[in-house]
Amino acid sequence: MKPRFFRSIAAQIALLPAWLIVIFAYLGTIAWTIRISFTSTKVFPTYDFVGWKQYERLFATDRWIISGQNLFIFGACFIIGCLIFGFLLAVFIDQKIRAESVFRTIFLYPYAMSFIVTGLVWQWTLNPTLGVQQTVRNWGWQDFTFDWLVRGDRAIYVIAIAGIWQASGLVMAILLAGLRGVDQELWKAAKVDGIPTWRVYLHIIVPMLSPMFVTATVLLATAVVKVYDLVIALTGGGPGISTEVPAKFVIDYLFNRQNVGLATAASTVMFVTVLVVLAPWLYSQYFRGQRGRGA
Amino acid sequence: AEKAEVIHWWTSGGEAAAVQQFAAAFNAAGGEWVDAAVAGGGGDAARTAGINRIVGGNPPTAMQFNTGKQFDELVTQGLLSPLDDVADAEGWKQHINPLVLAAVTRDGKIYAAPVNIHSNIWLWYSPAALEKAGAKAPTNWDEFFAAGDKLKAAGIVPVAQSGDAWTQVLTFNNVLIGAGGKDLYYKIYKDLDVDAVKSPEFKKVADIFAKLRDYTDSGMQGRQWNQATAMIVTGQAGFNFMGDWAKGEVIAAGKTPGTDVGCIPGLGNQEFWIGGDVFVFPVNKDPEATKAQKLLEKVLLSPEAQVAFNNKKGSIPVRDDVDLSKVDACAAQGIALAKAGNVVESTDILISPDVSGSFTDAIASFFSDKSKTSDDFVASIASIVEGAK
Amino acid sequence: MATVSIRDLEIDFGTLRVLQTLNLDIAEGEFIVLLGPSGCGKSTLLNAVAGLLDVTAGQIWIGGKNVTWEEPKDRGIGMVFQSYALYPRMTVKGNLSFGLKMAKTPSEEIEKRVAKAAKILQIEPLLNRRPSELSGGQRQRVAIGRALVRDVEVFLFDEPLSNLDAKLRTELRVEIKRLHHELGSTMIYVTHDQIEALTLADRIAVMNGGVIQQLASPKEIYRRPVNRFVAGFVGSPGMNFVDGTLSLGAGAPGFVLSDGTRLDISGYEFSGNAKDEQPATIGIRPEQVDLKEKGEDATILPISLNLVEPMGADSLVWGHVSGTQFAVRIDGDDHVTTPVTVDAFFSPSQASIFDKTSGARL
Amino acid sequence: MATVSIRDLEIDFGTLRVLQTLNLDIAEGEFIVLLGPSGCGKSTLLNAVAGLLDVTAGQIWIGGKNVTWEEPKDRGIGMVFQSYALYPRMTVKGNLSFGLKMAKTPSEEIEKRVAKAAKILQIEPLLNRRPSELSGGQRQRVAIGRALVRDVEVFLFDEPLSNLDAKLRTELRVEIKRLHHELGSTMIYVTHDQIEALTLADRIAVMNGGVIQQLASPKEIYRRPVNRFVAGFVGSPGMNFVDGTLSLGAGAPGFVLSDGTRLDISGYEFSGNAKDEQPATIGIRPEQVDLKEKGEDATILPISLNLVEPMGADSLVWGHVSGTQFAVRIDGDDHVTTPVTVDAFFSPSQASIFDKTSGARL
Amino acid sequence: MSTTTMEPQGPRPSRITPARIGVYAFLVVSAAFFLLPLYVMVITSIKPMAEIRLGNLFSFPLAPTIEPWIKAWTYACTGVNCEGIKVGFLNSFRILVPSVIVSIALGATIGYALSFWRPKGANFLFAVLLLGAFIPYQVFLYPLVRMLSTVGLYNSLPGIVVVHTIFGLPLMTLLFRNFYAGIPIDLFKAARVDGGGFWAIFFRLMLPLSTPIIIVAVILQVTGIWNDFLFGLIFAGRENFPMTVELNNVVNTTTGEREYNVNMAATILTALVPLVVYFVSGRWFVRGIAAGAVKG
Ligand SMILES: Nc1ncnc2c1ncn2[C@@H]1O[C@H](COP(=O)(O)OP(=O)(O)OP(=O)(O)O)[C@@H](O)[C@H]1O
Ligand SMILES: Nc1ncnc2c1ncn2[C@@H]1O[C@H](COP(=O)(O)OP(=O)(O)OP(=O)(O)O)[C@@H](O)[C@H]1O
Ligand SMILES: [Mg+2]
Ligand SMILES: [Mg+2]
Repeated sequence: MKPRFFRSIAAQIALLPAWLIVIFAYLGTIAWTIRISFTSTKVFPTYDFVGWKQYERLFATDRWIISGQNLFIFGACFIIGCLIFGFLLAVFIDQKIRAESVFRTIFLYPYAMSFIVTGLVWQWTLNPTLGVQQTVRNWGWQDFTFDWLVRGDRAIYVIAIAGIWQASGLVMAILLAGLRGVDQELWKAAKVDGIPTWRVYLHIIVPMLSPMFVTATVLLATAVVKVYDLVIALTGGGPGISTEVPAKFVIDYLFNRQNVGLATAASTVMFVTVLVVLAPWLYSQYFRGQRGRGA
Repeated sequence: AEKAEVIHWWTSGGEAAAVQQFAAAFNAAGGEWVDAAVAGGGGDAARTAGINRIVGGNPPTAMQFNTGKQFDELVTQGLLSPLDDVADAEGWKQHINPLVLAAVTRDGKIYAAPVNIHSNIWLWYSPAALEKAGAKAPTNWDEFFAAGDKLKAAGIVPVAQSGDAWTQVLTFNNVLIGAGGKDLYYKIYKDLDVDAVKSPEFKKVADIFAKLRDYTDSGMQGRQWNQATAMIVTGQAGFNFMGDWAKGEVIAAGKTPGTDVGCIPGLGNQEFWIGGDVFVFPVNKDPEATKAQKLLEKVLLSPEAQVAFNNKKGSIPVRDDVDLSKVDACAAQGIALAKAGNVVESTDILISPDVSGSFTDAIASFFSDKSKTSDDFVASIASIVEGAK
Repeated sequence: MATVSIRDLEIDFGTLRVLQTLNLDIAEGEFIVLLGPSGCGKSTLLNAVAGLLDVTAGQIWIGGKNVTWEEPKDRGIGMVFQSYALYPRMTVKGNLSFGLKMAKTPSEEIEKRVAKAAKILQIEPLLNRRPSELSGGQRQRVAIGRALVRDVEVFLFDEPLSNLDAKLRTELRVEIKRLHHELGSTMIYVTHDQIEALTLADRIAVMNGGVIQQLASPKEIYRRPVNRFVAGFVGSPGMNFVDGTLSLGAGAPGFVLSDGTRLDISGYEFSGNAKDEQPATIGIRPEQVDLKEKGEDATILPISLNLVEPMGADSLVWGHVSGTQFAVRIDGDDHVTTPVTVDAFFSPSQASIFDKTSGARL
Repeated sequence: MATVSIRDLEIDFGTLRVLQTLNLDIAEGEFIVLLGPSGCGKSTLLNAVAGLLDVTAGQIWIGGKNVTWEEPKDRGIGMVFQSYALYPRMTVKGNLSFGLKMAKTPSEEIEKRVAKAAKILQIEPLLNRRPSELSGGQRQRVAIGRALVRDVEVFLFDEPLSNLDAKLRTELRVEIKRLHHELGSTMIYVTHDQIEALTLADRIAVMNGGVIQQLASPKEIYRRPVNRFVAGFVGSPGMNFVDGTLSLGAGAPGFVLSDGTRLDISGYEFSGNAKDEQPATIGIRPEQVDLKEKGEDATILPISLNLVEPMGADSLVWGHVSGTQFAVRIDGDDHVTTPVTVDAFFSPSQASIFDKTSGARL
Repeated sequence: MSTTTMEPQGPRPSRITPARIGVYAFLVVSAAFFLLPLYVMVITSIKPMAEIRLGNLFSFPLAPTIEPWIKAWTYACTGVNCEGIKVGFLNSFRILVPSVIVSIALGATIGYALSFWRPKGANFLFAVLLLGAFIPYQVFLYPLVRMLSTVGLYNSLPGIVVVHTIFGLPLMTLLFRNFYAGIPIDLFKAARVDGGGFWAIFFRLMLPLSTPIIIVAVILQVTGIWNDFLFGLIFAGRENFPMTVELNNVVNTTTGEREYNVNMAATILTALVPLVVYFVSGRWFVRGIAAGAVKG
């Protein structure tokens, strides 16, 4: 039958750039990356086949393991921190306060800034010989110590703090939209029932906002996987390799250490992880129960 | 004029002054130097940018590498022009240090123009600081630590160390050669001999390296190498392990190397490390650019430019037919050692960037984490050596 | 069961006065409906009774106690909202018991009360479901149940049916009525749907612009609206209004239309102060007009008809009286061929006459 | 003016069959209403006629031409949507002329046609306004005007009134009817509001589950529904249904309720194949029952009444017949005291009897 | 105290509750935490080095100076080039303008086609695009470098524009798709009945309606592209290094002493454009985040 395709031929043409991008820039590169990860490529692609060798080496590399652990620690602190802090901000802002927009603006502005900028500023602020620690010591508390940035076992938390500083405003914005969407009558009902406000938040509102929490979590989680600029600007991976992350691992091996095979194996692992985590969410958000709109 | 876009990572004060000498010489010879400095990571960022451009088919006229294996694959892929015509005409083969020459030769062809010989394994010290603490310049590691203790007691930072991983590797190599010796160094980096790593000699090296951690200060993280060097220039710290480019900073600060700042090559076993920088010249289709490359090749190794550059840079010229009378006291020490054959080749010459990266990770993570013991360190180096075979 | 008494209540939002010196006394067990157009202040009044907003002036008494400053939970009221406002992520049981738990009621007492409420409302099988798994009617029952378990004496309803479709609305109306019979509680019910008001109320308070226009039984409101606003607001299709002048001089009292037709309004009972020659509006409901038979005290009404709308049981016939649009309701079986001009009949005793400017009933 | 003919139309969405072998012939100038519950496929059918979705099988003919694969613009149809779908950033004039511009009509021709349509619809003063500055009724007229300027022969309406409040709905219904008289175009009108269907249609197609249940005049649909679905869907409040069995043996035909009561159904015209002892359902509309007078061919119906809902002009009395809920409509003036059990009357000739299992009229 | 018990009547006496104070206390403390880095940046950038050496990061400048700003802008050095970051500023603009325009134009068209025309394969296309929004960039970098160099776009202005378009496309498409999903389909159908084709409906009907979402898209893209570091570093080429890369170079180029004041000034200058965009259009920014993040 003639119709559907011809009718939308203009649409197909309009989508051509999208198709090109999807096929070449997305699917093509992903396929290529996966293919290369099974070769012994150093700088220039060689198309031999070495099986799982790169993956074996990858998981035998300390730095990758540490990167993975860091990603986990950072991810957990960052996501939980952002959710809790962002939620608190949203709740407090929702209390019919004065100058609401001023506070909202302050809480969200870091999100408009580059990770490079964020990283530098926090690096300076938390540098023990220069920043908070030194300042407090100058005030007279000579024993005050806050040197997490230079301690291998703590630096990753500093990165998480900087991340939380930057992104909790985002969570606030999302949850605030959710809070504003809560039926006012629900509040009235709870008041008539005599339920204290904090309990309403805890028992009624939080469960209601769970879709927003999920969305925020997904957004934060993808930021976690991509985290690179922040580490570069804040610690450069140091002290030692204590704040290395997978994204930095890939870039380093791709460009500095000249082992593209290993780098692509690492990025393939990242890709698969993201896919596994994300696919169900994407499906439920955008494709399940989708009702056609016809054309 | 022939434009030459040159990628390099010489961005600190002394370095910038040095590279300016090349630029001036090239401009004087009728070219036009287009500076493409990329800061950061001990050259990581610059090499990334450069390799990407070469891979991407938009190569710079010339780009900097460290003397060694970093540009191996560019050669294998046929992306670099051989320099033999210029080399023959300019007599490189006769006048360039043979170890350096070997490091830029692949299959009998020269693929890079070496511009300097850098020695990484210097120990710099501040005579003023030592004097204040009542210590004297060490001749072995025990004396070194004794001096360190006195400095500590005097409230002076014993060792000014940068937080960048590559400077910690440099410190490690200092210890390895100084305390372990040339043989151990080669066994590990060249022969990739696991037994050597597990030997008592290496254990001693590891212990010394571990002990060094206690002589650094908490400002190490986030400090760059030149800031560390500045600390001994100003007498804030006693010692600093750094390559001979530290002299550039010393000179830039208006001080004299050898007197205002003391220098010791390879504490314990006096050795001269041969490393340095080279420029490669990527193949390109533009005849103008090729012309510029030829001119640049010639200028870079011209005796005058060599002297001017190396004096600022703190390194020594690669040619032996240049006027060495103006070199400073430290460089003179180095040249003497080289003449005596007390030389080691740099790790960049011996191992690939990939393996070198693994060493860096292990060394840096050990050095910045005091909870790790020297046994942990030995084990991690052993596994790298094992895996690199 | 408790009386509710509102005394000189005033409520402002900023500079906007929403309720003005409002008085309302509700007897024990009475079902009062607040009826009025959107924005007239019905919800505001209800919220004030519930204690959900602060009054500007005046007092509120419930069960003989001045509760003007009491917390909502201490007023002995339960409230059912338009959206029902069920707690979405709790089961029905959770919804019913949450308030009691907060009040630290012992758990067996909670069980007992929930079971009792569930029984009255016939929602026992639903106790473990979530609100999203309930139908509109079931949700309403749960919302009522939430008030029920707290043993309240006054139920407040804020348009509980306006979100539902017509069919369900009819059913739930009957349900609420039944519940009122059963519980005997005092109920205040807000709506802007006149059918709901007419079917449910013991008394209706018709509100407009923050003022109660008329407080009376549904029949009274429908038959003898005190002003044109009430007359126009209640009834569907609405009352027909035709302008004219009173003619009370010689002979039988008459109403002269703008085209000169004089209607005999002998049977009409004036409430007082009607003057001769006074500009006035006569209001006649569509079903009060008869196209065929002349009733006992009927008056002739010349009307030109031009469109029939069959609506099943009845038909609406649209036409004009003295140039003004006019609808007549006839039986669905009856037949009219349009266009046609006929003499119709109506009984003046059933009609209403209002002052043209003030709109007050004459 | 054109005929519309739909032949064996089938429409699937993926695996979901929304319309099944549907046939419908519409005469020139006829006003057809598609009536049915939400989701029954009314909009789907309309969109198929408009060419806005692809048919799976079957054909669509408009004005004697097979247009199954034509573009919407080439079918000679105009469509009015529920939301009116006026182009928000264009003036009324822009809205009207958009289609003509698309068809590259010369600009003076456009001017002429817009002026004419504006005149017919009385929207001349609005031509330079934006849709957001129009009232609901004005918007509707513009939406109709958009079809009008294009000189279409078939108008399609998709629930054009369902977003409006009751008052406006009544007014616009009359307006559409008037327009149909004036233009004489063929019109297909989708609604799920039975009052709209009854008042507007020449013929109503009652749909359910993608199938046309009955296609007939409003009167026929209301009086003689072909099955229980149609009977229940049309009429408000709905028809009362009481289960029982036919008793066609000896004597007058009867209908025996579950409590044993036997109703005399002598006047009822069976459409055929009714069998003795057959389980069946009798359907009686609320207004077909009389509590007071016994009509000519009336049958006694014992009923217990327990609730009166006054609704102004009428009242609904709720009760039970043989244990099944049953509503009776009485005049608003009449009075009933509940609870009470009375003998009511109805005329079997007006009632409907359906097969209990298939629901088909007997 | 008066002995008569007050009869409740009229408005409740208002009181400032501890809860209220707590709310504000929390908000103010949080605001301080959020503003702290900004404060440090601004304060430090106007201090002379002598004061910075004293180590009091938070103290007010005793002798404020704008010299660091001038230096950062005009003659801070990266390597031997001492031209400040003004070069990067211009480069960032040259990258920004075409990237924003192209990515939004493309995103709008695709969002429109996906919402209304749903051609074959639309779901697949959308799924891949969506996934693309979440995949770590590292997966793409190397092949893209190779691909762009094959077509001769590597290290050029068009190259970096293409890259920004590629990586901006998922978000832009999502944004516009969600926005168009909120436009009644009837509007589209009406235009179809009126004879509108793909482009006619897009340009005459949909684009005029899209102003709000276009504003949102511009804000998101401007801040996003301006803030980019990785792509600029890898794809832009030295001639086109954006400001963030220049900033990193300036900060990492040290001659002797680290000039914190100049670095901070450079940092503020770099953050200026997004901050201005944000402060000027904060409301839209919030909306944009919500629109981009939550299903529309
Ligand atoms: N919180 C508020 N602030 C300011 N004005 C308000 C507030 N709540 C209501 N109003 C105004 O008070 C008036 C009465 O509102 P109210 O909600 O009581 O109306 P309503 O009769 O319930 O209408 P509806 O039938 O639409 O629910 C309206 O004009 C409304 O705009
Ligand atoms: N594009 C589509 N994709 C999938 N299913 C659809 C689509 N459009 C409609 N349907 C389904 O087809 C059936 C009929 O839909 P249609 O819109 O025709 O109903 P309707 O009778 O117009 O209902 P309403 O009165 O609610 O408008 C419904 O079950 C609906 O879910
Ligand atoms: Mg209200
Ligand atoms: Mg529909």
